[in-house]
Amino acid sequence: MRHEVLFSGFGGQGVILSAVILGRAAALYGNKYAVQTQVYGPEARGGASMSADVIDDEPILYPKVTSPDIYVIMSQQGFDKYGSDVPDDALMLVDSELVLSRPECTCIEIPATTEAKENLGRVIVANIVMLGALVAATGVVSEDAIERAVLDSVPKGTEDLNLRALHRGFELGRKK
Amino acid sequence: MRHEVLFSGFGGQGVILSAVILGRAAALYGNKYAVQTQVYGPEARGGASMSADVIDDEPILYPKVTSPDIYVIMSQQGFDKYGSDVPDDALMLVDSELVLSRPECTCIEIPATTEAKENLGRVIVANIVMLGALVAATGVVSEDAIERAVLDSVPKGTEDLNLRALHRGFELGRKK
Amino acid sequence: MSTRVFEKWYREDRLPHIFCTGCGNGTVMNCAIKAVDTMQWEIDDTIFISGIGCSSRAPGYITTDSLHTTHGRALTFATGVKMANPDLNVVVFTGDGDLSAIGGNHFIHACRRNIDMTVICMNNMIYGMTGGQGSPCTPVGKISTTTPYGATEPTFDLAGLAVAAGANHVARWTSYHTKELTKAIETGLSTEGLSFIEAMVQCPTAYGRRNKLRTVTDMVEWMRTHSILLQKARRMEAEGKSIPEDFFTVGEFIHRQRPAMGVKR
Amino acid sequence: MSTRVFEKWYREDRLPHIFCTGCGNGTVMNCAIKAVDTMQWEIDDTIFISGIGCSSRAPGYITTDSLHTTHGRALTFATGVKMANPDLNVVVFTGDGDLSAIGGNHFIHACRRNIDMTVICMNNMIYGMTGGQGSPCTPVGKISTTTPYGATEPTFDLAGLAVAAGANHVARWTSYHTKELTKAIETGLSTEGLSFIEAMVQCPTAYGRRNKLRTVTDMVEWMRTHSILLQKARRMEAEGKSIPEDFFTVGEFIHRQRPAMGVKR
Amino acid sequence: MQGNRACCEGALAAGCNFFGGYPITPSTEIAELMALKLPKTGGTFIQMEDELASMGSIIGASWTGARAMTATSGPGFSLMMENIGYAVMTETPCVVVNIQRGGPSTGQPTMSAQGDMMQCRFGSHGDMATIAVVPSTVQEMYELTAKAFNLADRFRVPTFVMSDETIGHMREKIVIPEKIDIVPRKPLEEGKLPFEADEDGVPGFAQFGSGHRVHVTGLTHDERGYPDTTDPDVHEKLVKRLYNKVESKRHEIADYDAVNTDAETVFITYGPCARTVRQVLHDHPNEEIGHLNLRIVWPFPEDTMKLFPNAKTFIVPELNLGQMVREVARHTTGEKVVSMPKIGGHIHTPDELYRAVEAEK
Amino acid sequence: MQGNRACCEGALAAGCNFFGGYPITPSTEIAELMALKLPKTGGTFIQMEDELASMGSIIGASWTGARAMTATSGPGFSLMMENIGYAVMTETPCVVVNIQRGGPSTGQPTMSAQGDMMQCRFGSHGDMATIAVVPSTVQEMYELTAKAFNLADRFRVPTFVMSDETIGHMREKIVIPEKIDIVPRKPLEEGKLPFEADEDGVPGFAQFGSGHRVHVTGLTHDERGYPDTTDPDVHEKLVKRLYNKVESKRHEIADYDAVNTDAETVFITYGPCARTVRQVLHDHPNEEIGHLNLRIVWPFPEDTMKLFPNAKTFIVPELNLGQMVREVARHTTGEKVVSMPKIGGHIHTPDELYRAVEAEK
Amino acid sequence: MKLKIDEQRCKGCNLCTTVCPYNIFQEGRKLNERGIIVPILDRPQRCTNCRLRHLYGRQLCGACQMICPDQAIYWVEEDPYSEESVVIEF
Amino acid sequence: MKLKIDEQRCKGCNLCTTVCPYNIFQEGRKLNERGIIVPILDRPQRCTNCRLRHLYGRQLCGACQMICPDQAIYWVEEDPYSEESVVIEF
Ligand SMILES: Cc1ncc(C[n+]2csc(CCOP(=O)(O)OP(=O)(O)O)c2C)c(N)n1
Ligand SMILES: Cc1ncc(C[n+]2csc(CCOP(=O)(O)OP(=O)(O)O)c2C)c(N)n1
Ligand code: SF4
Ligand code: SF4
Ligand code: SF4
Ligand code: SF4
Ligand code: SF4
Ligand code: SF4
Ligand SMILES: [Mg+2]
Ligand SMILES: [Mg+2]
Repeated sequence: MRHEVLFSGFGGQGVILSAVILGRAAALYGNKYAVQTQVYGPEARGGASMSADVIDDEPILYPKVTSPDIYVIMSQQGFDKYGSDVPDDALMLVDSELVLSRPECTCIEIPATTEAKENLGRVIVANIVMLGALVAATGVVSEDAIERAVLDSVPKGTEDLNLRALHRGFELGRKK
Repeated sequence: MRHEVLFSGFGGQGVILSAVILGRAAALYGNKYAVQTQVYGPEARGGASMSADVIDDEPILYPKVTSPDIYVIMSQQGFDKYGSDVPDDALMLVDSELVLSRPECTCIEIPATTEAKENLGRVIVANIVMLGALVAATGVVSEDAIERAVLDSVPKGTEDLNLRALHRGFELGRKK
Repeated sequence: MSTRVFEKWYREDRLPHIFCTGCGNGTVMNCAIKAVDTMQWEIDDTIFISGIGCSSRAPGYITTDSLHTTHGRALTFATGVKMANPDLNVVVFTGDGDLSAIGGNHFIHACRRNIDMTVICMNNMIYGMTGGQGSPCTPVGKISTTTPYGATEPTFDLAGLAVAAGANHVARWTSYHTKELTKAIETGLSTEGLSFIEAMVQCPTAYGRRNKLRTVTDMVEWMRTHSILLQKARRMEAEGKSIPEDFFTVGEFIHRQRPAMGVKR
Repeated sequence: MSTRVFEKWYREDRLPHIFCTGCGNGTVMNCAIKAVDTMQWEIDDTIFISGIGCSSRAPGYITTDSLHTTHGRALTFATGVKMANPDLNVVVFTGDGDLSAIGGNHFIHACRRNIDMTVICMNNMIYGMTGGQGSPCTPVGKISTTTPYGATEPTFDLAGLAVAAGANHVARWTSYHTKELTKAIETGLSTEGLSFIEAMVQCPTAYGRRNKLRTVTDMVEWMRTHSILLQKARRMEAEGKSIPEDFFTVGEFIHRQRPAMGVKR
Repeated sequence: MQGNRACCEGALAAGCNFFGGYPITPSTEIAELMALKLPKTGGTFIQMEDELASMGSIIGASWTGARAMTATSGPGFSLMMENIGYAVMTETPCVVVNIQRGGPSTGQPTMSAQGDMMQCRFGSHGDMATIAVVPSTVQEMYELTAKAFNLADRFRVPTFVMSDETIGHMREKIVIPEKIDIVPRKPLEEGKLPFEADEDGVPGFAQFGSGHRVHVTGLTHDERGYPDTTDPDVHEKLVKRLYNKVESKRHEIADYDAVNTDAETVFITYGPCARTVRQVLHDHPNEEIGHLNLRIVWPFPEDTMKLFPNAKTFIVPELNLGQMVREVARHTTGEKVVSMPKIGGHIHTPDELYRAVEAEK
Repeated sequence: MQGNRACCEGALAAGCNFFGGYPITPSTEIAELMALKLPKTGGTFIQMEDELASMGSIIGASWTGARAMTATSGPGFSLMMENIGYAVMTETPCVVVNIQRGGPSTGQPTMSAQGDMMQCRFGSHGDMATIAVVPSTVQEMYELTAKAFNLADRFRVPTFVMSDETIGHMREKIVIPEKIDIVPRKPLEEGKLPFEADEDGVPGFAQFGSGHRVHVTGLTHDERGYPDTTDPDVHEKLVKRLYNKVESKRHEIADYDAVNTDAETVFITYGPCARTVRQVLHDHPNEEIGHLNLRIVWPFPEDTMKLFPNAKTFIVPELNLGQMVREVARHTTGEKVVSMPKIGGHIHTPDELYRAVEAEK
Repeated sequence: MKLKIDEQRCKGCNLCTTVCPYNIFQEGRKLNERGIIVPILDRPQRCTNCRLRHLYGRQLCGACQMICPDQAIYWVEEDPYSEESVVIEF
Repeated sequence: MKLKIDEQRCKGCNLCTTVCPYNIFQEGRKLNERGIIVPILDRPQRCTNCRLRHLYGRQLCGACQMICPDQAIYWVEEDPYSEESVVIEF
């Protein structure tokens, strides 16, 4: 089955990395095909950036998302740009503190940034928390796969922090 | 009638200027049409350069020379390149000292360089001597026209020298 | 009535600008605007020109006519503007990459011609806009994405180059030294001929992050503590002492009256 | 058996070259060839590279592998050659226009990187090949086809620029000073890093003719009488005397050991 | 008068008051004459450090309101490509003269060619449309250069004079018109945004120093001139407008001669080759040989070919390996298209072309 | 693996040992990876001062025998044009990667486009022929980059990898072949002149430092490599050879997929648009829709269109205002040619393309 | 005079906190809806500018304003009847 | 040793005439077929190189050869039985 996952947030939140990790999990550890793409502006920080994965059991022809079934929204600007006319049957995870609006579709609120800052000590891992929640809530890849992909992708020395963030994400995602 | 005049010599002899002056004489003072063109290499001195005038009573369409009826050759290299297969009915003026070969067609020998150096004191006006001889020998433009064109074209302060060269050319040309 | 920084010089409708949190470029803009304002230049007679880079985005936030050109070529456009209409005041914003990598030739020629304008280079020792590649000003040993093992190429001394090439006024300060920088720009604006102001700035995103200057304040602090007054450096040199490796000099390098081009009629 | 000048280094089948009567470029070639020969460099390990201009035609007359490139870009090709194979000896011939007008950026960057090669600039203060337009080295007041009323733009001091940009060895002589020039090139060849040798040359056709130096000998004589030894100039400066306007300094400007790139392995 | 001189005189007659250039054979006489003349007319001549700088300088000058021009040849033209694209994107009027010589690369600096015709259209990255005039006589060099300034100002695009060594260095008599029409650029109207186009697709010009406070950028921008580089609609709207403001007017812009429109064999020319064809027509007055000579080749006026309803064969002689013939081939529907390439520095002789006609009989 | 990374890996697998570059979005990752990898494999990475210098450096390196490459995007590509012409004239093998972004000018630095396709062919002055490969998947980015090196060496021309932001920044899994064929350049044979071509039109390579004592110049030159800039025959012989050594081999060089060759409606694509068409074919398996995808677009393999004998309509979707469609139009004889331009940064959706098919029914 | 930080512009770099001689700017704690932690003001009445601007009729100190890279720091005339003397603008 | 000027190369600049300490080179008078006036040699036996080269086994003086921009000046071994000691090569 073709899944289209769209991530959006402001530059610096790591939404591109999220999609890269998810794609990696699917392609290398999930026995699926995955294509990761993005749209980003010139801003290194700030501005709305978007990143997406197409995940499928068959080889992927058209590589871009057309109608995502899963949204991960980490900023209000991101919501305004990508999240405002989501189809009813989609699923959206939002960073509950940074996104004020809520969509028509099923919505899972994850206080990822607060969690990252207050319980994990580094805002920077908010995206990993979201990723954990996403996987737990949707099963689009297995928890094991995402764990291995996270470990592949994060800087040496931060594995522990990121794993903790991911697991915290699993918990938050499962709860919902 | 269409006349095609071809000048050749080594760079620095002023063969391009010769053609410019002749063209000017025809177009501005001779009530004719004239087009002047050239072929020259990268060398500021040395190397064979070529310059030509098409002179006609009608407007000139094709601007290049195809079969010149008049040749003015001022170097052996120039002869080798442009003067070796001249049609029989053409006329050629050669600088008698610098060109060793002679063509099949009518040939007028003008010791222009020697003349310029020895009697006029400046090698540089050899081309003007040739120009005078050319006009005197062929009447392709009037002596008056060429005189005015020479005066237009030479640096201030050298008018006298150039006129003397031209007149010497007339004499040398008429003799033949 | 509120008092923003020289409000009338900023395009309110474009702020906040795209610079990262704590990027020194914004501070340098403040200093330049303050200097221009002090000169009592008119908005409508003043042109800001830039190339491409983070730093080169600055003119887009200023109310005057402005020209955001191609990478490295700002000074050629500026030369056209100023030579075609010397009555306009011309200020150029540029980055170390824009000015000294791709734009190096125009830099030395503008200095040589000594065209009457002020060139402000925001030197963050890196290519910021493209995400942190080494520039001709990246210090030896520092990490960038194209010098993953530490930079090895010798670097340019931009101020020194400007002096050798012929600029009439050359100074270097940092975004920490707002007062001195403002003053140096002001002197530049009032000098006939080309004035070159090198403003060292922090780039936390593309430079600091990779070079153990994690926070904005770390980088500013580094600039504060590693800059050494030109006079002092010269004194040290005279005394045969060498200036420590990663220190840089600040101050006025030259102020002279060589013949200039494009001076107001 | 005849003794031509270092016969084996010249392509007999291409001589005479296209330089005008009395052009100084031919003399500079002799000096360079003599220096290379003295170094006992092998023809097959030595590469001559140039841009576009009369001066840049020089490599075409030399027996080694040679690269006659695009206008101003010789140093970029040379950088590629030397960085790809540091075992080759690289010598660049260039002109004042090629090096300092269109090629100025590559000039300062090659000096900055201090790439291990020798750059010989035949400075005739004019664009010779294109018939005598002003160059960044045409002295103020002199006539060229694009400065018909006398040049007004301030000029470059090429040697000074090379020093500021970082070259390890910088010297200036003229085509009159064949011995000194040869020696300076030799020192250049044996210096690690970039050596820049500025050779002032007469261009009777495009420069002399328009600037009251009618004959070849006039121009050579002018160079002989208007060059002033660097040491003397410095002494004069120290004594507060100024160097007369149309004099230029000759000698060795710098010789140092900054880190270099592309040095033989 | 020499072709290159006629180019200068035409430019000056059209009010050119800024020249930024760099010498290169065979265009150099243009810079040299400008250096002589502009200071006398209060204009500015500046010899820049290279062609990238020349192009930059004329764009800068143009924004101050100057009628600005540069002149170059192949290698220099290649170096101008980035800034030409910038002029297109920022709608900066300017005139670029290319006196073509033999390429590729340094090639044949003193010989004639038309090898840069496609480059003139496609040499800069991205999609764009510009205007190119091509003179076939010294007289036309004068007139078309002047016209180039008007076209550049009217459409706010860089406009090219794509001549060649043959015409540039040819000398022939010209008649200087008493007066050249100068059509100045349309100023920005009060209340309009600086990049808000009027009906003709062209916005009014917000000259620097006149209070419009315009921001000019080569980035994709909205009507205010502000960058917006990720919105596809903004980009599409802008780039399509820039393209269509020229391309949609191609037949209005067109400038050509069509002779013997009933002919079956038709020459299509631009530049010096026109003269050879005229000679052929002159020498063979009884034969029906058609001739379409284009004085403006870009935008390519494809409909002009329809002026020859009986055409069976189009013969396209060019001083290159076949460039504009590609456009002819693209737009023909069944007619035979014969490319007559010629390189090396000389133009075709009348004989060569006449033989081509005979071959079609 | 990211597309840009696949480009590096392909290059390294093909023996690339010199990279001279200058950063520019969206190609920068290529330089960054080369900076990381080349020093470890004994190769040379150098970040040059600009793109003119990058191009110069790889040509210089190539003459020492290196497999040399640079990578850039539109604005930088424009700056390389002069030296690209030099590489053509001097027959210097090298690989130039252009990860295209939205133009003209600075345009949309982070968005995808294919606006430089014609520039790649016509961007330098004078007549010339070069080779361009275009990947549509990350896998092809790897394979075609490697292939580009072989083509460059075999034909001694600059060879372009004309990719775009979409493929450059896309990540997907690739299968790294066990071994990449490396076809080295043919060395100059004893007794032959350095620019004396063999039967295939390509001369043996006189590598610097190996005793051939070759003079290399961008001027028109004879077989010895000596300049001869006024003889038309020397020029014609040289430039025609340089052109024909590539153009005459266009069908041998061609690399493409032709699917559903009986179809009446046929898509012609290159690069990412191929994927959209494949999706359309996948989603509408019962309809006869043809698809010709070109992996090598220059020289343009015009005969490949003949593989679709029933074709009534060719539809050409491109991320530009219609560039390669010009080539298609030039070579069709009666078939309808539909251009489907798209600019702004996104690729066509399958829907858009399917609608185009339906419109042809 | 009231010292203000424009929350729409401030990016939370905390340069102001390093330059104010009175430490009026303090690192903030709460993310705003733009995801930014704006500094908070500690007794801004102490600011030289707030206190003395009217007296001297010109900008005083202003170090924070000059260094603020985001043009986020400014002053407004105080409403004479306002109770609060410092406002953070939302 | 015999001093020679290669007429196929010499362009007649007369730089040799200015540098030779013995004034061995003299301005020529006659145009050759290339249109060039080649200098003539005045008692070239006096040349340091001609006289002493064999003695010291290396190039002596050579100023004319170094400055000659056209690589036209050279020496040949003298034919022991030759009568003329200087030849102008045509
Ligand atoms: C011709 C060209 N080459 C490369 C680029 C890509 N580019 C954009 S900005 C930049 C570097 C800017 O560095 P700098 O001038 O130091 O500015 P900063 O972003 O650091 O302020 C580069 C390489 C470009 N836009 N154009
Ligand atoms: C891109 C480009 N621009 C311009 C030219 C024309 N051109 C050829 S040589 C030259 C000047 C050479 O001057 P210089 O380097 O001083 O050499 P000289 O001839 O004086 O020795 C110029 C402008 C060119 N070949 N290429
Ligand atoms: S990348 Fe660096 S220079 Fe660019 S805006 Fe961010 S901090 Fe400033
Ligand atoms: S023009 Fe000048 S530099 Fe060129 S060859 Fe002649 S004398 Fe030498
Ligand atoms: S300096 Fe400005 S942007 Fe930075 S925290 Fe203070 S108010 Fe905010
Ligand atoms: S103006 Fe000075 S005293 Fe007042 S808040 Fe700013 S830094 Fe502090
Ligand atoms: S070598 Fe010396 S002495 Fe002999 S001819 Fe030459 S300059 Fe005169
Ligand atoms: S120096 Fe050489 S070229 Fe000049 S006159 Fe003497 S021999 Fe001839
Ligand atoms: Mg920078
Ligand atoms: Mg010169």
